Amino acid sequence: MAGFCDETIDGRSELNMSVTYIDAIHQAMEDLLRDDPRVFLYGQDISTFGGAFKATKGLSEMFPGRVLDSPISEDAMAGMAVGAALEGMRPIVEMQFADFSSIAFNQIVNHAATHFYRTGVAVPLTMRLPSGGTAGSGPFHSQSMESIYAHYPGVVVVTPATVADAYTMLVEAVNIDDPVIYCEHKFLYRWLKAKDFHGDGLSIGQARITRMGCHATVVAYSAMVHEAVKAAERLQKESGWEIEVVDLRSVKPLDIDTVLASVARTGRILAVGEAFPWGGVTAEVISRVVADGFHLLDAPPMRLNARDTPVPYHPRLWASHRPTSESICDSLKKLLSY
Amino acid sequence: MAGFCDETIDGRSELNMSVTYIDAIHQAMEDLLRDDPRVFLYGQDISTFGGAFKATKGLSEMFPGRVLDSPISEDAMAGMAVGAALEGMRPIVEMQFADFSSIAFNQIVNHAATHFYRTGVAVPLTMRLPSGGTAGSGPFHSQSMESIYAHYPGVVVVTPATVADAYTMLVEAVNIDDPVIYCEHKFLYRWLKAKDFHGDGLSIGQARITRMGCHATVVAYSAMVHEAVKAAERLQKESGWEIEVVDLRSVKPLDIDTVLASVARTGRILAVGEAFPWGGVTAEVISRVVADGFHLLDAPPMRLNARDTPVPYHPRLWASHRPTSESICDSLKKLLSY
Amino acid sequence: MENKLSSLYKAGKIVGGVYLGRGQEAVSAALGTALIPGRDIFAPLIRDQAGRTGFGEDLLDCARAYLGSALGPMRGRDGNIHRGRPAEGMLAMISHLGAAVSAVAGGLLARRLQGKLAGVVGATCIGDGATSTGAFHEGLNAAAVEKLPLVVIVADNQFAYSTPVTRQYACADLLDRAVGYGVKGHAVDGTDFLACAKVIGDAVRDARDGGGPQMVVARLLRLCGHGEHDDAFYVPDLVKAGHYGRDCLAVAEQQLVEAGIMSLQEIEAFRVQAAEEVQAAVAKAQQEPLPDPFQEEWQAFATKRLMEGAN
Amino acid sequence: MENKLSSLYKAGKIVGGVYLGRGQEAVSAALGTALIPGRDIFAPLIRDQAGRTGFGEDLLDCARAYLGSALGPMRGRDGNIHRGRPAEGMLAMISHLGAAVSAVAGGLLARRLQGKLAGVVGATCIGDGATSTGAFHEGLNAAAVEKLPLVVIVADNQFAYSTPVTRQYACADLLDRAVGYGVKGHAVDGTDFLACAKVIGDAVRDARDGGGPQMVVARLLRLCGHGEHDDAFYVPDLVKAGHYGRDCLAVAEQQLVEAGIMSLQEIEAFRVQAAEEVQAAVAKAQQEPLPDPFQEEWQAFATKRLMEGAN
Ligand SMILES: Cc1ncc(C[n+]2csc(CCOP(=O)(O)OP(=O)(O)O)c2C)c(N)n1
Ligand SMILES: Cc1ncc(C[n+]2csc(CCOP(=O)(O)OP(=O)(O)O)c2C)c(N)n1
Ligand SMILES: [Mg+2]
Ligand SMILES: [Mg+2]
Repeated sequence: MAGFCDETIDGRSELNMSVTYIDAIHQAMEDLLRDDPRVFLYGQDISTFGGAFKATKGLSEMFPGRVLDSPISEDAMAGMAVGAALEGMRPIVEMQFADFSSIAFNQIVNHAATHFYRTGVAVPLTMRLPSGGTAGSGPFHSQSMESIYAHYPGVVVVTPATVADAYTMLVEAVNIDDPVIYCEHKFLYRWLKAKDFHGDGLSIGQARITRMGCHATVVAYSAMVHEAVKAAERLQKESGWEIEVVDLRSVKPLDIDTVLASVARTGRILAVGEAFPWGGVTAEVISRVVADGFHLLDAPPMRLNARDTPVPYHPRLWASHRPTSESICDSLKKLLSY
Repeated sequence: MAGFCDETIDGRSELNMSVTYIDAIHQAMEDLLRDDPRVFLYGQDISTFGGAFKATKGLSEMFPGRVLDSPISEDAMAGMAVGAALEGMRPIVEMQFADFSSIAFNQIVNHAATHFYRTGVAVPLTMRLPSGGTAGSGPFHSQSMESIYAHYPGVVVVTPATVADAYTMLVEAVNIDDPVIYCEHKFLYRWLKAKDFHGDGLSIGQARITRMGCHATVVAYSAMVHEAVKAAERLQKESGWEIEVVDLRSVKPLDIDTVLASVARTGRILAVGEAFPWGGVTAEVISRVVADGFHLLDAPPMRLNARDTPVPYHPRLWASHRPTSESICDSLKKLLSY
Repeated sequence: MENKLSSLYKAGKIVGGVYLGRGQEAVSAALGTALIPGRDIFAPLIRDQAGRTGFGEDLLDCARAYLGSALGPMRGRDGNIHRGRPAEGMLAMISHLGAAVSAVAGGLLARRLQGKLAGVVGATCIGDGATSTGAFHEGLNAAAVEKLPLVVIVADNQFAYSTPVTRQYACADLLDRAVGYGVKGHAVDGTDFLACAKVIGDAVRDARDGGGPQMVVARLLRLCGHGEHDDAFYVPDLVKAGHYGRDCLAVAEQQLVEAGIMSLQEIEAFRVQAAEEVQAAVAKAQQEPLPDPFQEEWQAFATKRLMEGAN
Repeated sequence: MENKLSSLYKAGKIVGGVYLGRGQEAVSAALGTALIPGRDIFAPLIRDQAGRTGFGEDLLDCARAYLGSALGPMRGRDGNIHRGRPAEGMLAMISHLGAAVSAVAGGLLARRLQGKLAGVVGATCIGDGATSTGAFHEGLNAAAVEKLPLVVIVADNQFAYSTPVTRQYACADLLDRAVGYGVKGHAVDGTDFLACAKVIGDAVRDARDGGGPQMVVARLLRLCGHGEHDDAFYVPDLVKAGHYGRDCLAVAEQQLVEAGIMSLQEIEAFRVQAAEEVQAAVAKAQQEPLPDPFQEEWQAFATKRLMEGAN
């Protein structure tokens, strides 16, 4: 797994960086619909309108009858997907925002997630959750719910951070027999660009070393990978520290082996997540690392999460609520100075 | 905080052990209804029938009009409580089983939990969640959801493990201005007995040293405290190990200071929880301990949770799904032999 | 018709149930036998032993689930009323009431997308109490928007656990809800077996013929506690003594005899046969191995390579 | 009545909104002014600027929320349409549609328990789309069971975001749902201001007088996009040109003049006054400090001693 981060965010885009993260999501659905008759899309405003973020734009015309507008009924949307999956389909459900999946919570964690274990019959559905914060979105359009779903047995939770992953992991998600919660980050939709959708062949369940380094490991996922890379670049420029960045890619299953291998090289770990601080991905990562790699550590492992309040509406508050490259830098300096 | 565990489970009950854990819950509600006109109860089958577990038996006759049967509408039950709390009441909502609170999830985490931060106006409601596994209850009547709610800012999550805590923490919960998720363990309802409801004066947010020891710390909560104590007693008898048992009492806020002080004495920690293994209380405890008490540790911190499947129905499977005194013993032996 | 009888009687005789369908056998059997196994989708609820049998469920599935056999579809992982064979069109309910409505609708949507909807029906049963769930509302509404051949049988048995319908809904009749969803409503006396067979049969046929979702409200009384632990002390004697307090099995027996469909002897023979089949299933299940935690896979993912540590 | 007008016009003039109530001002204003500030409970939705003003909301609250002032009730923590003053009876909506229905019902239940329900009304607005939520169903049903004085105004504006009502519900008319909840239903042309004032006024009075929950279905058309980012290309020209495409503000103006209630000059004076008040509020809010992350408490608990590290 070599370094892999030839993508770039806003402002630094080059001429040949022509496809965006949301393009990748769109293309994956188009390819899936074209190649697999079992696939259909269900969600609010996804047909004529093309979805709140235009991820499905044009698909209802290309695939008539297979891109369906749903009522404002998240519970039923998920329940319909369960039933359709049981009858051999591969539904992709778009939640208008991840935050609204709270209404579908029961169907996801109690119906879809338990089904294979209980009955031996799999429920291959994919839920797309437009996740994470953007300026001005406030408490109900900014949430990161990966930790909630990952807590439950039976659901796969993926958190693509690159354009290529957005594409390949959605295709893979739909082809997996288990229910997959696909957390797509709204901040990355149009700002993250790449040359194309080609990935590096990793599959769900495998983390990636996004950036190699030897002094400390940052474990991140989704938008935070880019904040971590920025922080790493700054520390390198400013003080010559070499920070390794691990992109978890999927938070369940969690590829702790790759994380441990990195910590074996660096001796230091900072886990970064955009979700609320209690529990969640960073806690799971740290507690697995110390269970299996205690002896590898030269310093107390650190975490950096969002603050323990709802996501504030005002951009000035929001910018201080979630981790950023600056706060990651600060944490890393503390970690390195131990 | 001296040792405190003069309670006993099933089979070992003495003559003067006359009040049970569910009696404590019942008495707390009776006292609250009597002393505070703001209190009322809302839930399915809680009036004439006295609730699925009889926790409210007789209360509707004692307090006419203040113990109300609700429709099978968990979302509305929680939403009604939000509205009533805003108008100055102190509602106590009984979920028939914690598992059904998944339907109320949105109202709890997005409506009740965010309200004070957003508006400055508090939402003092209490949700009683009959939690945890009992033999034969299966995947939908056995869940432990404390980790789900604790992930969200703005909710207090308490997990009483003793008869006295069941009483005092419910009274305290209702008097707290924040929404409280009160996780009462069904296994303890009738098997856990005590002389009376008198507690030791701890309040929500303070953990308890249930049993003192010097060789290792077990951090647990709810029913698992008793499994931990049993394991500790066995290890003492069998091999002379002195195990300290910390009862978290509330998982949010989490009294990490008491845990750290214990780890400072013992150098070893095992965190035990009955919930699913990904994330959750044990991960939060361990990652906070290693962040602030790394230097205190003589061995890698360990966790023991339920297995990563739905809670199985058959008693034989169930007994192997959740941690027990036996599996805690096994883990402790490993921890001690490091 | 014999099919119906058989399921009806088997249902009346089933042993060991924790949640019984007493008083609801006529409704449930009428539905189960109006459906076509192998073609239709059926999501039974807790009081649908009769419907399950009518839909062709092997009594062994029931016996195994209740007795916790490691064989059978649930393998001890889930129990009793949660059993099902989803691959064969019989869903395995979760406890959360109302959740099955959208699942059945989704199954029908799948059939439509596959071009296999013609002549297919999806059905589920729900109690008066469960009509108060958001899941019921969202599911039925979504099915109505898609005009799917969904039949929802509302068994209004006057109580949800202990809660009387006066604390459950404020409309005069749950049938009044049908118009609000734009679905066809049917009322039936749930204690009248022949009426159930006719009305539910009609509803299923309407759905099968492209009439969109159907809602049948059957009026009856639960003739037992909510579960076996419940003596139903809260059901007033007057209610028990009323019209809906009659046993639909006895009514059915009389109806069949009077109509000349079956003789008392034939019915008795059925009863004996059913009892024997139940005995045989129970006896078999009892001898089967219990689930063994050490043999158990403890794996919630269907995709083996996703098991932790597998990469 | 002047009150109504004033709120109506202010609503038409408000600036900077992301989610506008264009086309719905008549309905919203009629509701807001039928309610009694300081006594009733009101949970406005995204298109209820007019109702808010009618209910007595200070324009400054609106300006502050939209401009992100650190002052005002939301202090930059939540914004625009989510603002409210729950301690004064105006709830602060969460985004999740339908959630307010049970909250208002709960507030009314509280009043009843406090013996203060007499003459009180709780009201909330909801769109055609949000009637598909389980929260709406559970909340309205629970309110009906408790016979609470809840008024639910359904603004059926033919679209939910881009989704036409044909993909939202299958009943002929959302009013058909009232009977299924056992609540009284009222229909009104939402573009007809005087009709709205009357019908909504009646519904509020019925609730206030002990008539239990009321459901008003107002038919209209959203005269803008869902949000300001949406050009509503999906609304067919024929619909825009139809009866409900007319601007209820213009209709109201004409109605008031024709009825001799106000002259054109008086209306114009109101308009100017309202515009000035809006300007003043905006100007004030613009000069106020923005929220400062370093001053921010970052504390979601109301109970100070529960703050982590506080014990
Ligand atoms: C969402 C949800 N809440 C609560 C329960 C607990 N519960 C199980 S059965 C039942 C009563 C159901 O009443 P009804 O729907 O009328 O069916 P009946 O038992 O009368 O056949 C309740 C409250 C549940 N299963 N699901
Ligand atoms: C539970 C939930 N799902 C999705 C959304 C996203 N959303 C916001 S407004 C809207 C459309 C609402 O339509 P309608 O209820 O008809 O009100 P209108 O906008 O037409 O006034 C949607 C889908 C939401 N806010 N809540
Ligand atoms: Mg019932
Ligand atoms: Mg609308």
